[in-house]
Amino acid sequence: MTGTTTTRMTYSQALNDALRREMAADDRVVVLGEDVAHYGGIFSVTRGLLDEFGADRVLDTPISENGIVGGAIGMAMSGLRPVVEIMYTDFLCLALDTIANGVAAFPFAFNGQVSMPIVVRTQGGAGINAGPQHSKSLEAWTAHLPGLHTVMPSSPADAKGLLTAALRSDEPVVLVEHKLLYRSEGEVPEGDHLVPLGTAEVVRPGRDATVLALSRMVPEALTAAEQLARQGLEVEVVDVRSLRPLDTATLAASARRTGRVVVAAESWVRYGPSAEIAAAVTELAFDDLRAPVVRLGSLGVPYPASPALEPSVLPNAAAIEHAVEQLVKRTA
Amino acid sequence: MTGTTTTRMTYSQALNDALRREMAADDRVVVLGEDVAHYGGIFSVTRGLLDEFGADRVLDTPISENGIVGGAIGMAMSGLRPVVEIMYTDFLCLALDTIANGVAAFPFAFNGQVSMPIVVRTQGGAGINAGPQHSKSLEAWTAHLPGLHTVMPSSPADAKGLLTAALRSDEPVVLVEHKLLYRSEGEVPEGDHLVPLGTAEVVRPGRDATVLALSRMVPEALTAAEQLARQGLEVEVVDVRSLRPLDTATLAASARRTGRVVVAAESWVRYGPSAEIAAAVTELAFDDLRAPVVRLGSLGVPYPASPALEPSVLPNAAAIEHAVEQLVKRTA
Amino acid sequence: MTQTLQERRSPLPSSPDIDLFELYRRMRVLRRMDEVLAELVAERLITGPMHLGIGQEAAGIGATAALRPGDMVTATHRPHAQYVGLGLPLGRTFAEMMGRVDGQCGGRGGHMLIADAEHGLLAPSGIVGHSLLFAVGHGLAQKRAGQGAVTLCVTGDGAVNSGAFNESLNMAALWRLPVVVLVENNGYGLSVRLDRHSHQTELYRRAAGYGIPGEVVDGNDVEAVHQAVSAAVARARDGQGPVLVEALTFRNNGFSSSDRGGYRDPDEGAGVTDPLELAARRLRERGASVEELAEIDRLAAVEIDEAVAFAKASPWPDTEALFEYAAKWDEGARR
Amino acid sequence: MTQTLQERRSPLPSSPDIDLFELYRRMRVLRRMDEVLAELVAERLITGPMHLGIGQEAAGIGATAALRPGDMVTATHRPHAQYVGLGLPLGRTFAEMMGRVDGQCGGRGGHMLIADAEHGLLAPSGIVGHSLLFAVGHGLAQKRAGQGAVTLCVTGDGAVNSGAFNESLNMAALWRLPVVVLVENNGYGLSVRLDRHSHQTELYRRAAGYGIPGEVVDGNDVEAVHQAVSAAVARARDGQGPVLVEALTFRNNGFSSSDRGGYRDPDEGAGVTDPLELAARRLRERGASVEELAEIDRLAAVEIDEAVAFAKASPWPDTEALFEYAAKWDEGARR
Ligand SMILES: Cc1ncc(C[n+]2csc(CCOP(=O)(O)OP(=O)(O)O)c2C)c(N)n1
Ligand SMILES: Cc1ncc(C[n+]2csc(CCOP(=O)(O)OP(=O)(O)O)c2C)c(N)n1
Ligand SMILES: [Mg+2]
Ligand SMILES: [Mg+2]
Repeated sequence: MTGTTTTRMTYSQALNDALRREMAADDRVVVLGEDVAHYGGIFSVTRGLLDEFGADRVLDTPISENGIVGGAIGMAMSGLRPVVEIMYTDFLCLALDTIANGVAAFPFAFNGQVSMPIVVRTQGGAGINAGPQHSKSLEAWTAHLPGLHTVMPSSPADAKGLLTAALRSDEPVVLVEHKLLYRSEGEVPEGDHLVPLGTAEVVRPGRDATVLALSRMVPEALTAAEQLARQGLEVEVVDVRSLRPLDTATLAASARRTGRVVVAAESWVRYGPSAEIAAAVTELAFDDLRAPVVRLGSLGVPYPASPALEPSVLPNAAAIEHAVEQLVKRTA
Repeated sequence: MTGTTTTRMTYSQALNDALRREMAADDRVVVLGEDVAHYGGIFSVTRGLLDEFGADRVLDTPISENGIVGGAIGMAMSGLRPVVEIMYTDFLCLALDTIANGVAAFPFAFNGQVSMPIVVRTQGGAGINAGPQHSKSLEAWTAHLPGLHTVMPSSPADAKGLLTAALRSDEPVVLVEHKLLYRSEGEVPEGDHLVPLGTAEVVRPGRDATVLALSRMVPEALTAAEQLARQGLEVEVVDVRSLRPLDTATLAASARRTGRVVVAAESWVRYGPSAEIAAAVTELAFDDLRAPVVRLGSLGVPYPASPALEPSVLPNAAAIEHAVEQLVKRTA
Repeated sequence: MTQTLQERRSPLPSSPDIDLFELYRRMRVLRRMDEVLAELVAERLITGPMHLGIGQEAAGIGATAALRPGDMVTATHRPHAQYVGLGLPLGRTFAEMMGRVDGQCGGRGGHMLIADAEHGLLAPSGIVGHSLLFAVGHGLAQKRAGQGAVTLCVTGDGAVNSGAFNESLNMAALWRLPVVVLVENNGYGLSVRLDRHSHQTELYRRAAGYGIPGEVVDGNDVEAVHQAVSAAVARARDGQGPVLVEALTFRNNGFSSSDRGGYRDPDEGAGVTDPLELAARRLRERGASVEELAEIDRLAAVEIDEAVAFAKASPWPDTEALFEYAAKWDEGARR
Repeated sequence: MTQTLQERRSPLPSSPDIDLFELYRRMRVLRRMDEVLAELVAERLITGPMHLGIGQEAAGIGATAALRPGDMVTATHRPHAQYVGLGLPLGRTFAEMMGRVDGQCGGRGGHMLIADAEHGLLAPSGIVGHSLLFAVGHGLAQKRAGQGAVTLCVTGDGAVNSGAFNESLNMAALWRLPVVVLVENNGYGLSVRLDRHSHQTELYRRAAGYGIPGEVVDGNDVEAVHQAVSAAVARARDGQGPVLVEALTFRNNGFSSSDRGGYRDPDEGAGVTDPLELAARRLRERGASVEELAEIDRLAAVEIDEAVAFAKASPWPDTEALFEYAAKWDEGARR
């Protein structure tokens, strides 16, 4: 990224930028979803696209999640490159049929006669008191499916870079955004900017412990790392970024270097993404680990709406800090 | 189980027995699903129930998976105890909305004003050349949801015992059957027979290595253990049986005893149930493990239909045997 | 042991006792509630998403007024009319919306998920389509119980295009369930205008495909809604199966508290009947005095003020209680 | 780079060239195919699930005959009529069903998942409802391309109750897509009789709810189906939007190869018209000789025998190739 001119923008704007650029470059790219056209998306990601590209490239759909993804399958088979917005990950539950039994399976099942250049953008996470039906993190589900990429950008630059890579990929991609990140700002490379699918990134180097973080937990981990640095602990923070393919080489290399690993993901712990990350890293770095990988995530209950309750179920910088401290203490 | 009279029956018959007994005991139990009434279920599990209990207790539904579970939610809130059959786990994808955003969430969300005494029976697994849309194992998905039990019986006795426990539970349960087990036979206790939800079982004791197995991999693991016994290796086989709650105490105790663990589950490995099992066991038994937990599962591709291809993506007794041998060699 | 609905349900004033005065009063309480909710959102005393129904009062209030004790209701992300129409204790309702311990769900559910077993509302839901699906289950239980109870299923124009609509209408018709489906057609599914989400914009016509009656009613006329739904309820109670009633109305506020606007014609609301004004005019024509109406308004304001005061005084819920009802049995919960 | 459909599609005989002789020939090939498939299942040369369509030939054959090159088809778990009607090379089709390397999908898909890009069939699907959903996407692409191509969407009576039906019909109508929905109403959704899964058993009436035309046709009369679908296709091609055509037919075999039976009245089939017999009778009335018909039958048998021979001679696929198209890019695949 060195040498590139950058602009400061929000995560939403960065996503919008990626969509606009790719739509301009390739007229097979078509955006569809609930409220994406006239309104511009409830998180403003598709704002302006209708005016710029017209009603046959940007479609407001009825409330028909399985139908939207199913429609995208038909479009993809007919040579288009659909980009679907599923407003909340919670509603992605309504489209898992077409995703699991269609999108992920068809290139394989039809032996390459069809490709599925489909991007499903969705948005998850808690933190706005939206309650149990609008706060979940379910990325472990799509990441379980062979034939599908699942990626989660944590910064505006990665939002642009991963979405661009997804839009150019001939394989299907689920891109999971986080509702609390849309307004976060950062420097974003102008022009072409790709983050290859399947790559993790060391966002802060360190030698004493590794935090493998996902999505919104990346900034939380960086905050924790700064605090811990004051105590003289140098924590390496790795943005896992791609759940599938999982960049086990980068994750395990860090684990081997530090011997101490905390996985921080907002999702529920049991059968969540952190289970796979912990298991995969342990497989590769077992001999260098001084203690079992520690997993941090949401408490195992549905997300409560009350502002008095919600924060207490979520992981955060303080929890990460505490976990690293404990781990270092245990293995001193 | 000692002292109880048993009868030899198939897994299907054992499930049928559990349903019949509970329906006779409690007239709030209502069975619904596609082809469950007049036909008796495509795997014969609900055979005879319509004649015995009548059309208002046993309902053939239209092809409306989300609607069936959604209907069950309404029934449960109105005081009934619905038992839903979702014909294939692959079609459970169509009902994950009502499961994740309803069944699992509501007792919590409504603070105990509603309970969800719902049993969702479904059936997964490969082995009959049914191809990518009728062969998946997706139990990791429901097991990720707080508020829900997910269990997988591996024998006729457990099929009866776990289904009976599920039917008597006031919390919702997903019970995942395996298509290749329906015709397997075994001794099943007559009369009342409960296997408590949340308990694993050591089905063969051993000291050299532990195989933590799920569903159809339990008989495969037992076969492997017999082979390995000839080489003088005593393998402990634990039937995990309950994915949520996960009986970590039993699993970790075995891991601590043997120091070597293989997890055998038919599902895909990445983000599959074996990731959680490996991570949870490692957390508790790290100091006693001589090597990282080994995970066996299906190759990471959709299930191919061809009889020439399907077996090569599936784990089996030979693969388990080989994995244990390698593990023992590595840690000798 | 799960209680049956009949055991849990406390009485509501039944249909014959409800005149236009009472309907007007309920609408006034509802309007006042929504106005105050908008303020509480602005003050950040309510922080989650919030969907008001200003302008839509007649549909929800007219419909619930057709019910009697023992009946059931299913509702959506815009459920306040049902909360008021069923007589929920509004202090607890505000407390729930504010996330307080005295809320019906202890603050867990928020404004879209207020169950109140005492009042026949067990699960409104923020997922589009759920109200339709749950109604099928209630209807099955009611039919089986054979006591003439019915379910009022409230849904929106946008929800008519969900898979759930087809699945539910077909099952309700097939099993002749005592379900009345009220489609509150406010002309938008979130930002998407009716004619941009449905080609056949006369939504009551969907009923014929299932072989059940479909009707359309002026959804801003509370008496018209009350009558149409009462007739449908009577039919359902009588074992003749479901009816779909489409109530044409107008949403006079943003879709939700986070609506950025910009997708509606600013003049769209011009000339639309306000359901409260219509009812007030009619009451005046029938002889009510200005003072009588003003007194209703005043009492509504008092009721809401008291409810808000109750809610504000309610403590925050205790995080230890979080493990009730989802996780006590689950060793994995505390991690 | 993804090819567009137009680039990939090889020509089909177009509608005007198809007379009753040709329709009869196709039905005969299809019948023979299904009869032989039943034998291959019995011999365990085909091992996966198998859904035959004996008795239903007229609907599928009549409908595909209304298409021209460049059109698209979506199909279900019972797709053989589309395979034959679109002219797929049947040797490869049998090979696919037998899991051999020369199958269109190298044995991966099996009988429900045979894509044949050359012939306008990209994804039949074994999931009820998928054919409806995919048709919306094809239709959108066709409308955008503006070349008058249409999509024939085949579905069953049971599928009419899926969520997908509502979502698809609404979108197709809303966007005026060039989609013709053919409901093959064989009176059963698996074991569930039509009147046990739908209250309104006249399924074409569902169309009105979406503001599109709905028609019913004798699904055992191949000419009637051909005419009705041709008219619907012409209308769709002309930009006038979707049509629903219900074809009444009868499934004269088990639901699938694992059907245990017992849910149908044994006499149910008595008096049902066999589509091949009807067509043969008509051809005779129009002057065809017994010998001409026998020759068609003979050639059909030869064609199928050759196809089976091809398939039997085809090797098994190589397991190393498994990593193509799903997993080459995924390091997690090999574990
Ligand atoms: C399955 C699902 N999809 C999308 C949403 C987001 N959403 C909430 S309300 C709404 C619009 C609903 O429209 P309508 O049924 O007309 O109700 P209205 O808001 O107009 O009262 C949408 C899209 C949701 N909650 N659930
Ligand atoms: C979503 C889904 N649910 C259930 C099934 C199992 N299933 C396959 S075909 C079928 C019946 C379909 O009936 P219909 O649409 O009438 O087609 P027919 O078999 O009669 O041709 C069922 C229930 C499935 N494949 N997909
Ligand atoms: Mg609306
Ligand atoms: Mg049928």
